[in-house]
Amino acid sequence: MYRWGMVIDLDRCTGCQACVVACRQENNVLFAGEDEAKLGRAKFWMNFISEVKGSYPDVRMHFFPIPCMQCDHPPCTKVCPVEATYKNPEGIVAHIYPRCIGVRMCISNCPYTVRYFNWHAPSWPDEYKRGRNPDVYKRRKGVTEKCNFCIQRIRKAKWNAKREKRKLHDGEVIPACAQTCPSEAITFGDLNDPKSRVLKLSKSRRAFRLLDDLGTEPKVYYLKEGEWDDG
Amino acid sequence: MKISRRNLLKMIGAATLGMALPDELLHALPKEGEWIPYEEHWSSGVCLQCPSGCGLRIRSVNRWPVKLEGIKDYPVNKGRLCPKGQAGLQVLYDPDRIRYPLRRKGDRGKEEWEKISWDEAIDQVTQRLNKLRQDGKSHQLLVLGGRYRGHMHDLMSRFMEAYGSPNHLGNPARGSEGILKGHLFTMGIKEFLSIHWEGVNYLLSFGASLLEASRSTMVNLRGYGLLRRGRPGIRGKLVQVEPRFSLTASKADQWIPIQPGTDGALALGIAHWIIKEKPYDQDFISRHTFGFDDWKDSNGNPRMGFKNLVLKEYSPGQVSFLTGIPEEKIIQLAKEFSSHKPSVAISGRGVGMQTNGAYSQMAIDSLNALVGSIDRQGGLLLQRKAPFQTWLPPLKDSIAEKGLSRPRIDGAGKLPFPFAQEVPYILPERIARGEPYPIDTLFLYYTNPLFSIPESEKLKTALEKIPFIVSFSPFMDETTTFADLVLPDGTYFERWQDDTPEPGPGLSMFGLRSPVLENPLYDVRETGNVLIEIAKGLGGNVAKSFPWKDMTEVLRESIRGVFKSKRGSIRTKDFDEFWKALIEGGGWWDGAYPYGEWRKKFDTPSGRFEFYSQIMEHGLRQLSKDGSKNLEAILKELKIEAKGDKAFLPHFEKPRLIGEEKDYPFQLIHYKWMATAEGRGANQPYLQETAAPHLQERWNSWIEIHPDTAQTLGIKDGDSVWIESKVGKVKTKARLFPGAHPKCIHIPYGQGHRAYGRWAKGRGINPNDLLVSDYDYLGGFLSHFSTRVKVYKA
Amino acid sequence: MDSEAIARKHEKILAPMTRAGRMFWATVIPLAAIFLWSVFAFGWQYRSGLGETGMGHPVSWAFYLVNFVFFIGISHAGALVSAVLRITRAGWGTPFGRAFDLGRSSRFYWVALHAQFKSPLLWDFTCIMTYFTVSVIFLYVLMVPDIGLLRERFPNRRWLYRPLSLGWTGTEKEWSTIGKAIGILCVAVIPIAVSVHTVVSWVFGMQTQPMWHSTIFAPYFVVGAIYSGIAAIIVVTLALRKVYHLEDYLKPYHFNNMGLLLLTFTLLWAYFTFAEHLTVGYSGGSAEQAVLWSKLTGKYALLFWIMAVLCFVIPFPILIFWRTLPGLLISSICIIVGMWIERYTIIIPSFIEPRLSYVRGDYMPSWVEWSMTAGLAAGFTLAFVIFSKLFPVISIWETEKEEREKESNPR
Amino acid sequence: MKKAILSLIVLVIISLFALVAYHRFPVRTKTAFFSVFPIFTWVSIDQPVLFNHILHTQNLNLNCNFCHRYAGQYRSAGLPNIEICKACHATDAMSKRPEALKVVRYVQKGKEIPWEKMYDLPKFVVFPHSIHVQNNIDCSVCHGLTPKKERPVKMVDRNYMAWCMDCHQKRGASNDCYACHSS
Repeated sequence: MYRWGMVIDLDRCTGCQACVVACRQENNVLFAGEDEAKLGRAKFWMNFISEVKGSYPDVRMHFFPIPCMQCDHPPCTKVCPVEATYKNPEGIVAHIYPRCIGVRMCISNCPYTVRYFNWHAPSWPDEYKRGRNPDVYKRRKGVTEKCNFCIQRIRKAKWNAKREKRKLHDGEVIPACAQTCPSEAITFGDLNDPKSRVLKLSKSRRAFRLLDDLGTEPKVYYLKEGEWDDG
Repeated sequence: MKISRRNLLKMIGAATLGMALPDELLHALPKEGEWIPYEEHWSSGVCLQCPSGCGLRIRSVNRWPVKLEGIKDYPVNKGRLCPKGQAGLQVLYDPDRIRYPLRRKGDRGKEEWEKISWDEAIDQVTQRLNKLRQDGKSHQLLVLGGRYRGHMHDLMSRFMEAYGSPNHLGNPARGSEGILKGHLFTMGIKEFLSIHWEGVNYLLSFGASLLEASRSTMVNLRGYGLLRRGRPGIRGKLVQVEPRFSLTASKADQWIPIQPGTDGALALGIAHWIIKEKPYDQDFISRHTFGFDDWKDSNGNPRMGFKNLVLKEYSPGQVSFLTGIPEEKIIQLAKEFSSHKPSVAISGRGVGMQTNGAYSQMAIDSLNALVGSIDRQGGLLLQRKAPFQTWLPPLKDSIAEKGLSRPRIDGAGKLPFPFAQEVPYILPERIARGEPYPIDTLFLYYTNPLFSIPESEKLKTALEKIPFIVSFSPFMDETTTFADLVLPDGTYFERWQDDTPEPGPGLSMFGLRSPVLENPLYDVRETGNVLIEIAKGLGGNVAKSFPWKDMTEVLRESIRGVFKSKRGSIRTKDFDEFWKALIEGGGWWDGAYPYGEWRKKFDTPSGRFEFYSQIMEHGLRQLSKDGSKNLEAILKELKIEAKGDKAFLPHFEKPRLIGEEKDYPFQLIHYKWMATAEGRGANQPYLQETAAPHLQERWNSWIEIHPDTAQTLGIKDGDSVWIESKVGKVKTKARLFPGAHPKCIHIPYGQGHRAYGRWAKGRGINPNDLLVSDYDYLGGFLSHFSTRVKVYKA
Repeated sequence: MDSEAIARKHEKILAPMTRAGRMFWATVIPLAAIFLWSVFAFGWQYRSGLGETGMGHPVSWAFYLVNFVFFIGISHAGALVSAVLRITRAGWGTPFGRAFDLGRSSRFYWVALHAQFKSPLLWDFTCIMTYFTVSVIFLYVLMVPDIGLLRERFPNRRWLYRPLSLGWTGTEKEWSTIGKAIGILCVAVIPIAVSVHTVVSWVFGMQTQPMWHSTIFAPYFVVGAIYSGIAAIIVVTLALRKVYHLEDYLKPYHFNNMGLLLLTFTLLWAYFTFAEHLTVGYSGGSAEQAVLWSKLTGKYALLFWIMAVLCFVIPFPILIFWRTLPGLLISSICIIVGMWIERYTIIIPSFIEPRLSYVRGDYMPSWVEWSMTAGLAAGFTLAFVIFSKLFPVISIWETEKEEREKESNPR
Repeated sequence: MKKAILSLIVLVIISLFALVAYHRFPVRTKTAFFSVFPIFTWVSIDQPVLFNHILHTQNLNLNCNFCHRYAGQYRSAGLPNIEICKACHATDAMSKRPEALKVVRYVQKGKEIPWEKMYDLPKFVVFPHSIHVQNNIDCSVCHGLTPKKERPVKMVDRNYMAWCMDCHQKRGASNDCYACHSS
């Protein structure tokens, strides 16, 4: 059984947000438009958050891309009254749209705020409709949606592997964000595979997880920014 | 929806029913369209969202492209894409694309068009050009080009030569010419340089927006990853010298705030310490440079060298006074820079868009020469070109010869712009005044000067003076709205085009775009083909200069040279196979970069890196001979303060600012960030919705003010403010940003379109509306950072 | 005494049921208009999605939840406190109010179909449904003898009263059965009512949002509910007394007692609020601190301190020194408004300052939410007004019984 | 009176139960129904051309993949386009049956045959034909008698989640929601 995980190296991350756009293109996440975006209704399965601190000339800025953490103990799945969201056997926190009734408790109980709600029915301009990914279901209004590590890619890779009667090898399947990251900051892979790159990186000295003290056991690891020392 | 009584009733009904009925009954499921099997295929292309030219793998399902990815081995992007590249499909599917040729019906700029056929449109252009030629006014054809790629520039130049007009302005490096001029004066190189990221250990960046909008976005983004964690055990250092706390500064190991426009002085201060303490690369200096020590010219006169000038004038103390950087920091930088080799100094818009841009860049290039990091592992790479087959020269008849002998309309190459290849910024004035001659016909290819040139009102009146304007743009941008005839080009997914990344990864390479769709999405034609058709219609020698049927034939002829070289990534027996592999693979690239070819690449009179620029000296002396002005007078006309030998050596010239400090207390520093870097992405909603990293702003413009400054002005975060310069004023939102320079106002570039589709139009402000034209006359380019502004609450 | 005589005796209670004066229509028509407007607003929202509200990311719950908690508090506390007055019955609508908040409100019954017992929302659903059923039965059973009376009194409304009266004739056996039923229901309704509000608080308390994840949320919410409930009862009773001239039945000492009860809960509420904020302020983590300070001095300070003034600073001295009818009215209205704001300041600031401090958000209710809130309040009142036209607002047989007991053993 | 109330209560309970039953146990109610009335399991579809499956598969020995050419590799099995029909039915030489002549007419006009899609899964379901073919699931498991009939028929009792899940469980395939639900 696979156990998918992701490592994001903040020392490499350049804040370019290619992951954000790639994710939206891959998963048919419609842009919200200016007015809706102001209300915070823009959906970013892979979000980008930042914070500026300090004062001139000692300014510091921290930022990181934040996908769904795919927690091992997800707080969001417990609270769904209709079991529309659950942790699947491969560790991905799944959300099944047809079941969702839109109570949004999963959203309010996600400490990472990475679940998004369809406040309106997505209205694609006709021209863009041709460019949608046919592997991804078009969400309706009133359901929650979230990152799922590009399950359609994983699924397809598994079909291929099955055809050849083998297991997936490391790096064979990667989500759109990791695939596009220009500085190769995002690594994706199987945390159960002892030889995988993602497992090695997740055990790195620099590795940490967001809000680790909550006990959610995220499967998305971050690597701290390093320091340059003279010599 | 209108609220009529009927609807009201319906809604009340819906509300009551709503509790009881499942969604499906109220919103009948949309009927599924024609059911087609799920067919997926991958093709290759080259991105054109910025000049990087990344290789694209295009995933299509049922023939429609649905996702873009990078080509795995493509040297520029190695399988990766930046956000702009990822949003590329929104260029193809843009609902506001021009779908067929258009002819103006109403007044100019009113956007009233009628649809015409391609034959009719091309006929009209041909007839007009023919008449112009027969009247002996062929020089009155002006071509403004922007993002030419590959052979398109050569094709257009060829057309102009055969037709007989010297007025071809098509410089793709607009905005960073200062860097190019610096390279030209020191190394005789006309292209940008790139960094050998795999090897570099220490990167001193003078305002290069490496992670936002640099030249080659992808090479730099990828390179940053390599610098940081690409090599086990080595973590390179990045130092960012910049007045504003940019994204790059935030990711740098050290940010050094500097007084705007004084980068050259800092570079010389660092050079001072290196020269004084002698950790410089003596081998490189003695073998491959000129003008380091004092020297004697052919007449035996003693001349000043770089070493003496720097030691005399740029001690850290003096530099600290100029730049506002503490002395010990300058020494620390010098120490680190010279001891952590390979180290590289690079620059960006901040340097290249000042009135002292060329000299600053020379100083920065000199730093690289001091540590010998040019064309070496971990240093700067000089672009190698792909071995294309050259075409036979165009046939020129007497009309063409006569037309070409006329002076250029922009006066490039003459005083006051002796070293400029072209000066597009001066065009509005010249056209409006009809000087030296009026312009009859204007071609616009992938450029939008009404948006990208400051003081666009002037250009607007100038455009009124041109009787006939043809635009080849696929989008209804500002300048295209002023056209009389629109011959829409396809997007970069719909045409045949080669693409040499500039700057690329250094080694010789090129990419090839081929149409993704069988036919273009709409009734559009690629401009290359249209140009060939026009040439054929003109007949005579012009037609004979274009022996090709269409763009594919042009490309096949050029690329045959690459095939014949029998090297690089594709090696096949016959050309058709090569061609097929090229289309599938998306491009061709050479195996390895040949380091250390200084002699071959430095195109200077001495064949070396010149601290003392003989190119500049010879050029100016030539002018003084022609125009019977002495050198001193010429320097004065170029507004250069330095005298004698110093003028030809890297030195610091005070940046000129326009506007009195008491009226306009702030300097306007605009900047670019990834998503809206060039304003071209403004019609792509995915990019519009990308957050500005530091302020999480989307879809709009804003200005950045330092909180203390804002407090004295009584401006709060989110207030709407006026920004006023000598030439204009605009209103936008103010954001307090602790990383803003206290004496500057920062505006992101890229918004403020007055046309360009539904997502771009009427959104935010364009800093160009505020800029006052001033030039680096030596380099012949516009200075973007010399405008002073004032800010007040609206 | 036969029913006719009783009815004549309590003409004052029955009188409002027959007369529909100008005042009545002046009340009902605007209320109905507001209510219909909110129905329209809901239709609008249903059609184009929850996006018509001001909610977004990360504020995914807002006005509707505030209203839900607030109205459920009022109605349930009513049930706890008032056996005499039947104002609680208008609160039955609240469980449905929860459905407004669903993304796909037409599927609210899926909670029952695909139940997942781990979810606090399911408990919420279950408790409210149970409470709803029990309190309907309770109030209905209490009314059966009166309906029997009404059946005789208003022959032209027999179509309504006859089936509802279940053939009540008032025999000894019937009286003893109803007595037993009331006894059982009285005991049952209290824990259920407590549980309902406890579970509502658990919906918040079980989440990881800062300031919600608190152990005293359950009693805090119950106290808050009773607090606002009593205030609401006082306001309604005072209104009834005035409009329907029930001065004989609702005597000042009733109100004095209510005032004392309210005073107790003022202190209790203040104590809980203090405890809640003290523990967070003293020891809470950074996320909790952020929310706390946004309430105390930050963005929500104005609302928070208005709430403190309305819920404590104004009513407390009034209730101690000036427990007259106008005093009670003022303090009760203050408390009702204050408690609504309290719910607001509990729910919204936690969303604005989520645990991950990088996330930013803002919230401003839209016209739909305002309309729905107004509509809910109007509907609440309207239901009560209409109810008072169909059924006696004061239980006749209980009054009668009380009087008879008084007569049989005068003190 | 009492009777009226009782019957009301019974009615409410029955309708509630029916509602729950309809949503909760769709497959069981439906299979129960179809076990009593099996005739309704099969619905014949009026295709523009009444394709004779049995003739093509058994008499002519054509593989299913011949026409449904994506079944082995892709999600969709694919419906034949006229390019495929053209191989035999370019003229009426192969067959002069009325249905075959219809095909000839389509081919000659160069018009695609507007096939009706018979087995239509909701869009949120990912059903990869290739995987099922590779695992040797016979076409008839889902498509019933279609390949063995002279007329295109549809089996209506099969397109339910629980039916899929039963089959998955029996064969040891994954019953994770994400195995079939599209993201």
